[in-house]
This record gives sequence, C-alpha cells and structure tokens, in this order.
Amino acid sequence: MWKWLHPYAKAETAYNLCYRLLPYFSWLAAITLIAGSIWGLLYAPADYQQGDSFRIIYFHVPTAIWSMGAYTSMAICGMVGIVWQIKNAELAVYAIAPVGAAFTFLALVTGAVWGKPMWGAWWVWDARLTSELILLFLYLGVIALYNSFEDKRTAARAASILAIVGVVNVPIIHYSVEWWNTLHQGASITKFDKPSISPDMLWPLLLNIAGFLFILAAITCLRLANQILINDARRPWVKALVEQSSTEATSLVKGK
Amino acid sequence: MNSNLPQAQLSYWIAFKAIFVRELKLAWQKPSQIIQPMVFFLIVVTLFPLGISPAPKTLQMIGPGVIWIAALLAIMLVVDRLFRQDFQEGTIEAWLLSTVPMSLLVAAKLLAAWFISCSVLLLISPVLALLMNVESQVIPALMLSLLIGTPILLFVGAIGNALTVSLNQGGVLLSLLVLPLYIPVLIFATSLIEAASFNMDYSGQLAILVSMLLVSCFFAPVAIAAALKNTVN
Amino acid sequence: MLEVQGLTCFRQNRCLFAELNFVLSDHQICQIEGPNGAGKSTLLRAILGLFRPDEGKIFWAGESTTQQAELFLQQVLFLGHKFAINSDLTPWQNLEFWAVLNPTSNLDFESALAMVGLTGLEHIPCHSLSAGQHRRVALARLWLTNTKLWILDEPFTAIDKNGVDLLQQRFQQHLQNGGMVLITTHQDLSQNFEQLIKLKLGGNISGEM
Amino acid sequence: MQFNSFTEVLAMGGYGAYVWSSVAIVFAVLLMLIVHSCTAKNRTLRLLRIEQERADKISQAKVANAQALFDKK
Repeated sequence: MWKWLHPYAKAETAYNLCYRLLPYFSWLAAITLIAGSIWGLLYAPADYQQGDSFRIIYFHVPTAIWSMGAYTSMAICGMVGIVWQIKNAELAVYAIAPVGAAFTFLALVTGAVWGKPMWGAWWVWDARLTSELILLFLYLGVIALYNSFEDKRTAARAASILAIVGVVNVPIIHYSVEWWNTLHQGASITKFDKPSISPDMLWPLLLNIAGFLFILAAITCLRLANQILINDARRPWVKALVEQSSTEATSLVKGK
Repeated sequence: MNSNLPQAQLSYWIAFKAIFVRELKLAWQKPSQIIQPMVFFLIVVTLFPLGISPAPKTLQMIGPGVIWIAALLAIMLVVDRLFRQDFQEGTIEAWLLSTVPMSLLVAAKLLAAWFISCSVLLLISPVLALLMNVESQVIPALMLSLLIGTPILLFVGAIGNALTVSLNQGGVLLSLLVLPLYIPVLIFATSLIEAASFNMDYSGQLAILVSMLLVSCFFAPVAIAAALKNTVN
Repeated sequence: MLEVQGLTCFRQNRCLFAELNFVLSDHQICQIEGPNGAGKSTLLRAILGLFRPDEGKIFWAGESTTQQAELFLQQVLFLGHKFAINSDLTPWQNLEFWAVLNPTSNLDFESALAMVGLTGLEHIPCHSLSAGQHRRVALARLWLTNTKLWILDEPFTAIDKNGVDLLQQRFQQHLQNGGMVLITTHQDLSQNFEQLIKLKLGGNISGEM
Repeated sequence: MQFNSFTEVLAMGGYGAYVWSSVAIVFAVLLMLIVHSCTAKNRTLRLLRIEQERADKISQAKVANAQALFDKK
C-alpha cells in the first residue's frame, strides 16, 4: 500500500524533494498573495455596513483557516510518523508548529484589530477569537515540549503524540466555546457573523486563501529540510553537505 | 606556587556579579525559565472569563484581582525550583564555604531570578489588562503594584523554598508555608488598584508595599542563608 | 597546620565518633578509612563547619575555625560527594564561575581540562557528559587552585585507572609544594605516599564509645 | 479602482490605521518567518561543522593520549 511513498521515507530523497518543491511553492505563493491582496484592498467593493474596515477579512480569514489547517496537517504528520514509523513525518511536526503558531497569532491580531472599529474594544471574548487563542496555547505547548527534550528524536516523537492528542481536542474546544458563547449571549455582544459575500469580494479572498496555503507549504518545506539535516547529522550525505558548505565559506573568505 | 600567599581578597561586588552572570547564562541556556511563567500567567488569566463570564462589566470588576492572583501563582511556579537544582548538585555547599557571606550570594541569585522570570510578567500585564477589559487609567497603577509586589513575593517565596529544598515533595509544603505570607501583599496591591480605578490617591497603599519590599529585601536573604545552612548538614 | 581536638559527632542520636584528636601539618596526607556509614563524610563536614559537632574544637594555624572562618575557608578547597558542577552550564563556564568565587591565580582552563582528558568537550553542556567526565570537570579544579588544604570526599569514584594515577601524581605535587590533603577513599594509597597518616573510623580503635 | 487618489487609499474610508496596521503586521511576521527559515540552513550547517571539528579534536586527543601512554611504558 502507498508503494510510491516509500522512497521518500529515506532522508536524503526527502531532503532533495523539499528543495525541489520549494521554488514552485514560493512562486505560486508570491503571485497569488500579491494579486489577492491588491485586488482585495484596492479593487474589491467596500462592505455596505462596515465600510472599508472589512478589508481586513482578506488577511484574517485565510490566517484563521490555515491556523486550523496547519494544526490538522501537523497531527496527520504525527499520526503517520507514529503509526507507520516514518521518521520524516515526525520531523514535519516541528517543521509546521512554528508556522501554525505564527498564523494563529496573525489571526488573533487581525481579528482584534478588526474588532476595534466594530465593537470599540481591542479584545472581545467572541467564540471564534477565544478558540483561536486556545489553539495558540496548543501550538505553544507543542513547541515548548519539543524544546524541553535534549535528544531531538524523543522530542519529535513526544511532539507528534501531543499534536495527535491536541487535534482530537480542537473540535471539542471549538464547540464548547461556541456553547459557552451562546450561554452568555445576554452579555450584549453582537454576534460576529461572516458578512454575506458577493462574488467580486469572494475572488480575492479565495486567492489569498490559496496564497497563504502556498506560503505555509513553502516555509514547511524549508523547515522540514532543516529538521532532516539536524536529525541525520551523523549520516555521510550530511557530512558531505557540511564539507561542501565549509569549502564554499573558506573560498568566499579567500575570494575577499 | 608558594601556598602561604594570602588569597586575593574576594571583593563582595565581584562575587555578586559572578552569581548574577551565572544565572543569566543559565537562563540563556534554558529559556523555559523565562517563557514558562509568562505562558502560565497568560493561561490562568484566560481561564477566568471562561469560568465566570465574558461580560465586560464583570470582567472589569474582577480584572485587577484576577491578574494579581495569576501573577502570584506564576511566581509560586518560579520559586518552586529556585534552589532545588543547586542543592542537588552540591553548589549550595560550595557557596556556604566561600569567603563571601551567603546572604549576599543568595541576594544576587534572587535579583537575577526577578530579572529573568518576573520582569516578563510585568511586561505582558498590559496585554492581560486588555483581555480583562480593565480601564486604561488603571493600567499604570496595576503595573506599579506588580513592579513592587513581585519582588516581595519572590523573596518571601524563596525562604519557603530554602526551608523545603531537601524534602522531595517540597512543592505542596511550599505553598502551605508561603501562601499565608502572600496575603498581605495581595490585599494591599489590589486595594491600591481599586483606589486607582476611582482615581483616588493611592500613595498610602504604595507606601506600605514599598516598606514591605524593603523589609523583605533585607531580611529574606539572611533567613534563606540560615535555612540553607540548616538543611545542608 | 590543621588540629582537631576532642571531636564528638552524633547523627540521629547514633554516636559516629567521640573524642577524636589528630593533627595534620604541611607536606602530609591523611586518609580517613572506615566502613560505609562510619561518619567519614560527617567528619569532613564537621571540620569545614557545615556540620555542627556536639563537642570538640578545630584549629587552623592556631586560630579556631569557627571564629576565624574566613581565614580558614580561604585556604581550603572542598570537593564533596556532590561536586558542585552545574549540569546546564559547560565545563568552561563552571570553571570560570569557580575561579571567581574561590580566587585562584591560574586561569588556564584549557590545560586543566586537557589534563583530566576533557579536550574537545570544553563547550558542551555538562548534562551531555558521562558521570565520570562530569566528576573530572570538578577534579580539574585541583589543577587551578593554589589553596593549602584540600578536603576531598571520595574523589576516585567513577574515575578510571589512569585517572586515579593522574590524581595521585597531582597530590604528590601538592604535598611537595607544602600543601595538605585530607581524603576519604577506599583505595589503598600506602604504596606511593610515604608520609600517609591513616585514620580509622567506625572500626574498633577510636570509634567505639 | 475603489479609490481615486493615493490619500484616499491611505484613509481607507476612515479605517486606514486599522487596515494598514494589520496588513503591516501580517507581512512583517511572514517576512520574519521566511528569513528565519532561510537562514536556518546555514545555521545548522555551521553548527554541524563545529560539532565535526569537536569530534576530530576529541579523537586526536585520544590518539595523543594513547601515544603518550605507549611512550611511557
């Protein structure tokens, strides 16, 4: 089963694969992100209710979607790593975690900034923002756990186990926060519902969503390659890479 | 090597600096000392709106008290592992045998611990004030009370840690010993913030907190030195 | 010159030793022997002032060590069973810290660490070293100190053969320079130290009440 | 184009501060992430090179000790 996947379990091929995919992802990300942002910020019509402040949606919604997406993909990598004992999948967990944490942080910040003109307060205990905050704590937990271990192999395995446990809790947290929010509905907070989107507002949003996906993929490739290097430090192909990089460094110095 | 040459007289300032620098290096080696209390502080504060209610009015009322209790618990976390590792590795014994008085070395370690772990709590307290919907004019009073209160908590807590460092289940006993001593600090700090929220003059509570700080700054290291000398034998 | 007079120590009301007298002068090494739990470490800690003996006085160069603690502590290097090496810092940083707290003139950590066979490991955190290497970092301090009296609590544990020879050579060198060594160990030191004083504890001679 | 002058773009219907600050934060954080990940490779290679030099130094020291012991016998 999945015969085509097995060659990529070998570290070196996975390392080269990452660096082969990198240019595609980064170019796609650059194009879609720039196009989507300019289209959304400058050309899309303003919202009849919120005016131009709604344009923050082009950054808040993609980061919120991919903060959740990154966590689930991290958990899937953890699962693959533990169930099928594929080393690189476990390494991917710590490759994705910081990127996911950054996206969650961005979703929180843009959500708070967007909330200021709408509700007059920097922070509102709205259901979506609260579960986003809890997701940030889950990410910090995975990163902190990984860094507290000395031996990087056990660290990667522990982080993937925590990621799996976390992903089971994400829907639970989401619905309990949702229920908690409706419970206190009387607490005079207007429901933060998605504005009904007209098509020419939707296209830039889809572009940005794709853009952020490609950025997530590109950075993850970079970080995964780095994790593979750290993990296989003793292997001959990494030693060769280090030799080659040091000769470059010395030649650079000689050249100067 | 003529060994009857009198030792270079070890000035107290050099020893103080040596311990301070050592603590900073340790914090640089293990950044969890800085991040753990901060994240704990953040999470404990976010629990309260989930537990009680997100209504801005109630949050505003309980805000300062919640932030102070969370800071107190975060410092309890810091205090719990102040001398534990040094005791197990024998560093405490070696400090006792140095020519510099032990209370000075302990004071250096506590000062470094404040800069490493507690100053971060101070820095993120405005963010938490935002979370708890605290009015903006109260935030300076909140930060001032934390600036003066956290060292008191650290110094007093360190005495508890020094007393229970050789027992392995020290954590539980530590909170029993130290929490009663924290109560006056909590009372005066929260009343200071309350006075600020009605923009009354809070210099009275401030004076009491500062006097507590001075008392604990001078007597805690001496008590800790005695406690460590006692547990070492 | 270290002089112990009438030292009696109880621990959990069990008498470890009573009325212990001995004198240690320059160029002399004293080995404290005895079965486990005979109070060897307690004797060392009583001399250092870490453990308050029930009776007895300790004099250093004629002065009582309790009154003139600073004069005595300046001249002592103590390597206890727990050897005061921080496992998060690197060997270099540990030696740097101890060079400040117990002032020494010799700051050549490189050769000290090389002497104990830790070349190349100077800058990695001590917790990734083995137990033996961890102890060698503490023993490296013997090459850096110029204090007169060395009090060592079982320095040879977890040290391999040529490590022990290396240490004994260092003791010889220290004794020739007029130093004194007070050591607890189960190793037999008699064949390469002529002026060795043996002190039996917990055995039949002076330990019994 | 929804706005007909650059100043209008900046004002963004009165919400300019909020919109542009959040855009700035988003791109700043992304840039930091990208720069950190790109430099991670050279940092790792440098660390591995230091480790390799340390390993060589240790093995040389072992050889030297063995040699010294051999000469002494």
